[in-house]
Amino acid sequence: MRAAIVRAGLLAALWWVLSGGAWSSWLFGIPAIAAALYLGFRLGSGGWRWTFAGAVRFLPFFLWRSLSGGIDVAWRSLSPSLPLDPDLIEYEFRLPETPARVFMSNAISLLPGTLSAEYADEKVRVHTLLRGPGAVRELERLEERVAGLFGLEMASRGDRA
Amino acid sequence: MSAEWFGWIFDILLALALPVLAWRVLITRNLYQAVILFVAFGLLMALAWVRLEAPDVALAEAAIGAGITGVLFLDALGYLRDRRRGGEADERG
Amino acid sequence: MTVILNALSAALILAGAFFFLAGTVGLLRFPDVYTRLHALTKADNLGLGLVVLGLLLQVESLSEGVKLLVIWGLVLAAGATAAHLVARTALEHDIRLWRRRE
Amino acid sequence: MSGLYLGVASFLLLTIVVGLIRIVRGPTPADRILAAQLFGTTGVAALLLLAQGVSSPPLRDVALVLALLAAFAAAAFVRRAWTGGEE
Repeated sequence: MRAAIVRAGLLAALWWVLSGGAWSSWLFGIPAIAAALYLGFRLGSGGWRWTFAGAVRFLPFFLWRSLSGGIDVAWRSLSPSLPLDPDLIEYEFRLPETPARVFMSNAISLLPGTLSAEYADEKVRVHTLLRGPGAVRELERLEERVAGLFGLEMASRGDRA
Repeated sequence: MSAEWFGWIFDILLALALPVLAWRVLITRNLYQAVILFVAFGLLMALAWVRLEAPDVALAEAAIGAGITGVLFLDALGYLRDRRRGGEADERG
Repeated sequence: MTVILNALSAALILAGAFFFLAGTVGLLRFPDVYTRLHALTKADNLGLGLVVLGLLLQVESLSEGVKLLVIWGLVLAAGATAAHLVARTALEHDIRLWRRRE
Repeated sequence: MSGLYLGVASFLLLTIVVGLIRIVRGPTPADRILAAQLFGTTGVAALLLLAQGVSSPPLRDVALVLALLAAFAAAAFVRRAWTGGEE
């Protein structure tokens, strides 16, 4: 119940922003919010419990990494020698939950040199612009931040080459 | 460099790109490519409505002209392909 | 004050335009669909982000600013998802990836 | 300032038009659908700049619709229409 009220409040705020605050717009806004609430619970999009402290740490990290991602790819596309050495790697998740994994595989594509190309339950296949260990390190750092964002404990990975 | 001047550049670019794109939509043999070019045409057309100071028409053009029509075309192509495959299977069987 | 704000805003927007240029150059120059996806997704999203930041410095009301941020977030999420979908379907259809040594 | 907004918007329109070459060239269907990506981000940025340049806030709503539609077009394409690696 509390989740429903919070979600309704967020949707109402979104509607207020989209409609520019006109009173008459609520005639359509309230049914739309009700429909969105119904669909949201019907499709079962629960389990998105993120922590505030995690978000404060995640956001600057993500913005910084996507800034360097853009600079990196811009430099590669404008450089005359076209410095690319693409590869396809597999990355095994240490995150325990599905929503966090989906979130992470979407975030991967905005980080420097990585693009999520196939998502299966336990792992994700990532296309990288540069062969080598850099991409895996990038993914591990992202996974730690995502775990922090959702307040999750990660499974330990004993013997990973 | 006034705003008006850049407005002109924008309009001339649009006026050049739209007929070329329309022509390509008509002559392209590959239907998938033609549909994507059609969607691109719709989006540029929406920008043209914006320049003609008709944002409401632009909204309709983007949503209906490019969006819904484009998705329907793509779906129709998928349907055609399925039927063609089904037909081949019938002939073999 | 306004002068500084305007200059900062103009700088951000011009920087954004640069990344859009880089994205299109990448789209034309990169050798296969996967690398082109890299170029478009990352460079264009950063470009849009810089343009939105530049425009944020000029907004007149709160709801206007929030709307700009909502649009940015939406494009970010939609772009990342679309890139993933295209890359996945390309792999399913066995579109080979370009490699440096072959 | 509005000269800057319209100037950059024109420049972005130019990058879109040049990017369309990639749709015509292909070679794979995947390359063609990249146009949706191009419009989704570049078109939105151009519209937001126009909205500021000619001070017409409704244009931001057009930008919003454009962002949504580009995602729909990409999803419809990969789900339904894509036949395979051939031309």
